[in-house]
Amino acid sequence: MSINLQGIINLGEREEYIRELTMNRPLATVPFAGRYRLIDFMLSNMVNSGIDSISLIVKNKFHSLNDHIGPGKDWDLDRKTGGLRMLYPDLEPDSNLISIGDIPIVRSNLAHFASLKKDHILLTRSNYIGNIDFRPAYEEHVKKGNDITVLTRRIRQGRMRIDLLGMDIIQKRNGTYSIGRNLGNQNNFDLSIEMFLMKKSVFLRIVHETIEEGVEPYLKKAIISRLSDYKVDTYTVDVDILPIHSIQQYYNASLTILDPIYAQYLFYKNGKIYTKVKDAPSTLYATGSEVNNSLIANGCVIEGTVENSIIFRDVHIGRGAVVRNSIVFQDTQISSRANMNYCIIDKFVHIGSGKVLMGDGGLPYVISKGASIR
Amino acid sequence: MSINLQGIINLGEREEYIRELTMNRPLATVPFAGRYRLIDFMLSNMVNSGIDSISLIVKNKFHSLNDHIGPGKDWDLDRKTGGLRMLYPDLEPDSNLISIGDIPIVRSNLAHFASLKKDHILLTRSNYIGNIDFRPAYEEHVKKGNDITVLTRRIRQGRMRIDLLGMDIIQKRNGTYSIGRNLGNQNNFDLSIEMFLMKKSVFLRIVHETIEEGVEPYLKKAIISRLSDYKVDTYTVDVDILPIHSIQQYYNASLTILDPIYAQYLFYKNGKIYTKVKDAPSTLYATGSEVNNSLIANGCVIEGTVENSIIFRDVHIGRGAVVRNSIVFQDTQISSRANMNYCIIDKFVHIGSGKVLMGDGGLPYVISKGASIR
Amino acid sequence: MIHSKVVAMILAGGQGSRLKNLTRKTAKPAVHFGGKYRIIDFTLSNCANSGIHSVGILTQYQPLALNTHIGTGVPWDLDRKGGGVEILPPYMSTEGGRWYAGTANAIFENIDYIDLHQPEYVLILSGDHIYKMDYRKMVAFHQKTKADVTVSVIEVPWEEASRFGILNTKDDDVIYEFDEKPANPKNNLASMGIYVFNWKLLRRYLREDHKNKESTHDFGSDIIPEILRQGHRMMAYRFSGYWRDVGTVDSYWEAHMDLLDPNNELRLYDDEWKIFTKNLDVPPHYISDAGHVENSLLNEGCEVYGTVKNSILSTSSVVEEGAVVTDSILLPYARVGKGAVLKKTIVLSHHKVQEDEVLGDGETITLAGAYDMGIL
Amino acid sequence: MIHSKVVAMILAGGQGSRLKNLTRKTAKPAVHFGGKYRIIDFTLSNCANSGIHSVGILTQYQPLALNTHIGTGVPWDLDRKGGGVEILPPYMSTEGGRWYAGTANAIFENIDYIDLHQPEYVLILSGDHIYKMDYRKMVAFHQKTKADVTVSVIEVPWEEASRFGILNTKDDDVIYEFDEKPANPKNNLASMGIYVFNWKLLRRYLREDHKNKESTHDFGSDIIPEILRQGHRMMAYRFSGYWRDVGTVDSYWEAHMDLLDPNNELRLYDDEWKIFTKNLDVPPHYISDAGHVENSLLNEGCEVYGTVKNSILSTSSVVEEGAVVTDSILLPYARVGKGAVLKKTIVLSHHKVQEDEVLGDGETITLAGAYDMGIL
Repeated sequence: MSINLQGIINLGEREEYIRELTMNRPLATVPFAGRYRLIDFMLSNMVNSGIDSISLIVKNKFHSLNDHIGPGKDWDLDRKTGGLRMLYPDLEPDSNLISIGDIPIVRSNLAHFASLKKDHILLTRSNYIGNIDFRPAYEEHVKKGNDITVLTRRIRQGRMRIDLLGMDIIQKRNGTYSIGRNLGNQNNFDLSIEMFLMKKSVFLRIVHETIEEGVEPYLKKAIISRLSDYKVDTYTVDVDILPIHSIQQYYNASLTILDPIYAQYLFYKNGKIYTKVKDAPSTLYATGSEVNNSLIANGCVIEGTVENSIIFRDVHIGRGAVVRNSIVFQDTQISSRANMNYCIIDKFVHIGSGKVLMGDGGLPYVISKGASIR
Repeated sequence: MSINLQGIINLGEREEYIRELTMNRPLATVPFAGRYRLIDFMLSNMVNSGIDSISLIVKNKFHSLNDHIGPGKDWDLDRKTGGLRMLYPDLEPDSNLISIGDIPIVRSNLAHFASLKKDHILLTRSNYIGNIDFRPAYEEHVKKGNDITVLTRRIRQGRMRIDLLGMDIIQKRNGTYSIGRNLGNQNNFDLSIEMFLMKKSVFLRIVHETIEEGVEPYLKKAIISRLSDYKVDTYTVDVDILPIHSIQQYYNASLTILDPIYAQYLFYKNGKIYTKVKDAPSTLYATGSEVNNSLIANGCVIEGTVENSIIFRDVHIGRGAVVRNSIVFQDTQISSRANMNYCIIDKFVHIGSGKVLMGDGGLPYVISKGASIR
Repeated sequence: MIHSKVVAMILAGGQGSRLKNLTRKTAKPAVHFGGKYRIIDFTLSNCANSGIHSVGILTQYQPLALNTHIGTGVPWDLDRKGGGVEILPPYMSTEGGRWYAGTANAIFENIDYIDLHQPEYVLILSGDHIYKMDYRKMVAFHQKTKADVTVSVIEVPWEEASRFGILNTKDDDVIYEFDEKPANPKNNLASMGIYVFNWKLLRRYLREDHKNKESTHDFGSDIIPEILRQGHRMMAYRFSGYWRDVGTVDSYWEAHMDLLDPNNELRLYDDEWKIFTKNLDVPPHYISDAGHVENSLLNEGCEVYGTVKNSILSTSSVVEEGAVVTDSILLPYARVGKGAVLKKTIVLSHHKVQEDEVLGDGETITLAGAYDMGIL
Repeated sequence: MIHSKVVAMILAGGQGSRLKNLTRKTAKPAVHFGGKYRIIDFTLSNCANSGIHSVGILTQYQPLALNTHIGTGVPWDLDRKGGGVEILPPYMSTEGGRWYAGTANAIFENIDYIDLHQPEYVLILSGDHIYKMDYRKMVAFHQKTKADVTVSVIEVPWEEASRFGILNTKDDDVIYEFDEKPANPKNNLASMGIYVFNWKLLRRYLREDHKNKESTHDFGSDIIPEILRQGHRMMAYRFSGYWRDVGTVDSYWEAHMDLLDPNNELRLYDDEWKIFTKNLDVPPHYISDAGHVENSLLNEGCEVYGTVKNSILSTSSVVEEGAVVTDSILLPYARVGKGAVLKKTIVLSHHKVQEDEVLGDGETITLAGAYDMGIL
């Protein structure tokens, strides 16, 4: 039975550190884990937690998102009531537009938010990857009667972790919470993972106040700046979550899922991860192929060598080709005797015979969509 | 079995003569005929003609359109391949935007047009109401090998018809067609009803050329200005079609459907008209009600008098109230002893007891959405 | 996909032969009701409004109209990935084919289907009744009272109690006895044929019942008494509100007349608990200059050129000029020819009453039409 | 809604007992095939790719796996308003319940369903075969040759012709005689059990056949010969390409081995004619450091820690460390324990081969697992 909780995924995300993969697509539809897009994880987590009504705050590059989500059937969100709704910035020819931030998109859709049937909302982003059951957090949020519950991850020995620099940390002082940036000075701290459970009435009030004031253009900052006005608490999420804000985080997260124990958690723990169906046939391993410690999607033909890599659907790896420590997106062709190491190769790329491409584990070499290297 | 024809409905329509009903919605979702929106007719005509892949060129006021269409189930367009696709203007934060016209929307979606699987397209608008079978026109278009087939209506004794002033007329001179404006000087002429059958390759070529030239912002004009470059012919549509560009045309078209013979044609001739389901119960006629020559939707409670009117779903007409020559949109309340004549009353309006509102048949009185007259 | 805590099983296999020509070619749950619905719409909409997303429908008799009506389940938002509504007819196995032998047997034969969803509770429903009920409240009651089985009951007048299956209860609504049509009723709480079972318990009793050669494999006659005999905790959940089994032509007609009372308990105008049904994609109804309608319900696609009083006109039914329709029910696509006069008549769907035909004496109910295919 | 010119009826009621444990608990059309499909996916995908939107599936034997697999028809884009895919099991009428008595009887009992769509042609298909075919071309041939009936045929080697139903034709492919398993074949055109009928004609013959007490109510034995006897125009439509009836364990295994040939005629990698199936929402497959795979097909959710040669691993099957799988087929969710050695073995779905178990002699085919529920 469904839950009294409306999902809102805010895609007004910063993309400047992952620009290589977000030229033609929003961060939400960056391919991940061999057959998924980033947003699949958050959508599936919500659906598996019983949330059957989800709104997406959409900023730009609509085409990729529409293409991926379609009528929402793959997530069982093609519903008569509730289901998936995309909230676009609504532009009047006579207004002065493309204002900065996501608040203008929220403003364009105030009628939608006001009409929501649920009493609580879960506001998240698409770029935190995990397999999360939101129900325990929701139950505690309701039981405690919180206005806002901030979901957090507890970090120990965090001073060494450069991957956490610049992320949101939450602290309690004199009874009120504040959220700021991690500059690497603290060792033990709580990370805010940009997931907020809120009473719908509180969400609407914050949104209305922010629009009336007309200063703050970002929804997240609007909430953070008002934490002291409300009954706020935190909830510590106890499962692994991979934040993806940069190309390095993306690359590291990808290699993390080559660990079968991590994969078991990510793909199955609280429910499956749903994505757009492609109807790809089996993957054919030719005699002479050699594949180790790799995740391979359907529809591929593997004739060469693959190691520590992730291969998406409908990729062809030719005879004698070698792919190591790399990520190859769908419909790409790696011709015979080509040799790749530490590369991220986007969709519809053609790598010619014998070509050698070497990136670095710290800064992988990204080959952009549709490129042809002959 | 499906047809080799892609539907494209261009919603980049001029709304200046029907502004009263298009404040909160595009022309496409203006309510019509008791339970429909204007676009339902074109969508249903296409579906009933075997077209299973339809793109909508969407300019603004997305919310109303998304709300009405949802995943597209009501038109059987929630398909895995094909189905309904909305083409939005795609705005980059760093581009200078909201350019005039519909060509920028087309430009944002060039990848979509290029990926269409069909060889021919049918380009139309949402504001010509009829029950049209496009198959005979399509078959002739293919048989003759036309690049462009312009659908027309033959007008006789047209000099008297002020309702046709300003509409597109098509003429052939020296072997080439030209389309211009009807200024009322001709008596017998062919009206272009803004429906074009085109080879997809021709459509793409015109679009590409227009974007490269960078001058013409309107798709229709781009096509018209290139008619002489292609093999063009006309096809005369032999069913009644109601164009709706102005509030007068809207009002007259509404009264036209009170003719049972016309209604029989419009709602059944080549297939049914589909719309968003509202699950309204039966309409209750109380003792003492008196209804004549009217079209009444489900979910109403009628206690008063209704004459020559169209009443949408979930309207309540109180005891002793009189509604004549009027159109009442859904969820509106006409209280007891109120008296309406020549009015168009939008959604969620409350008319208080005993209130009297009198418009004129030439310029009906429009009461805007949500108004309360007490 | 989430496993559902509750799976609903709707018994929809019955013929309902006392509805005469209405059910000659279609199962009772598919019979048209209330101007735009079919009987099963009430139970299906109750499931949808109660947030139950896994619904099995047990069919057996003339299911085509029912299948076509339910389709993929879109009207009830039950076209679900890995769940939704599923039609469950009898089937063959290596032991040969078996028709459903009773209500309990129908569930027994579909144990595999229920197990697929790994439910905690199974809700057994009938597709034959007209009512609105929030099953969530009944399940919550079942949980709160720590019952093994909960039976929904309705108070009936004492003098009618002997026509029902009566549940005898202690003060705290614990059931200690089931009395089928008792000559001397000890109680006036009638079973509505709606049960919540802990699935593990029910599965065990279904298996035992299947082996029992003497059993008629019926919930009321066999399963409930046996579970009581074994001393399990069975609670009575009291329902109050509109509830009708429209099992005869008379009760079918009366339930329609109930709808003409604007204050009727069924409250079809309540937006918070809509009754969903398949949409027929027809325009609003039309009343002509000569048409006259009073104290009646009309629906989409109707056309009235004559006079209609105290009647229900179902979707796309037509009353031609000069015809007078009183105290009657027109089923979908029925047509009353010019000058015909109808009193207390039910016109079956797609049937045409001839010009100037006179039907009904105003006393007993007349059925016009040889049979109703139930297909629109 | 548009009425469909063509309605397809898929016969899917057969048990297929020669497939032994594969079909003990599920109907043959629901048997897993080719690593990620079920047998019926080929016929259903052919319908979808041929633009046929009205498809009836006649079921009778153990239909739960088939029902769950087909659901609302989403994978084939057959979740259509007023059409799409419909499951048609046997049912009861006022004359009582009747199981389908033969292929023709199954269609006879569903005349009402077909009439609903008012088709011009009915396409009779089998849910048992592995092939790709554009039915549009066959219907176009049927129209062009002004046939009353068209039968799809495939050339078989003359020496095998006596194992098939052979259609004897004149030079212009007009059929004049049907020869079931002829001792001395006059032709080598075998019927594929795929028919296009003008619906009005077929309906007439189905009704006559129903009255005929001597008939076995089968298309091949009764309907086709009778239509020929009455002198109607029956055409042979020649199909060439991959076509297999995987009716025995041997032919089932061989058809899988065919898929390992990269140039196999079935061309599953062809994007223009995809075979659709229900998606199981599992991640890509994983091959560990120690894993080794050669000349094999793998699917989503598989995990390989051992060695796999010349084999097909279906969705979510697992080969643990040290295990060696050769010339074998693992059905979905099958698991091969550490150190086990398999040769020419078919492991049923959800079955676990124990650690160090040795199965298969490399000569005959071994089936591992008592039965396959067919439900994933």
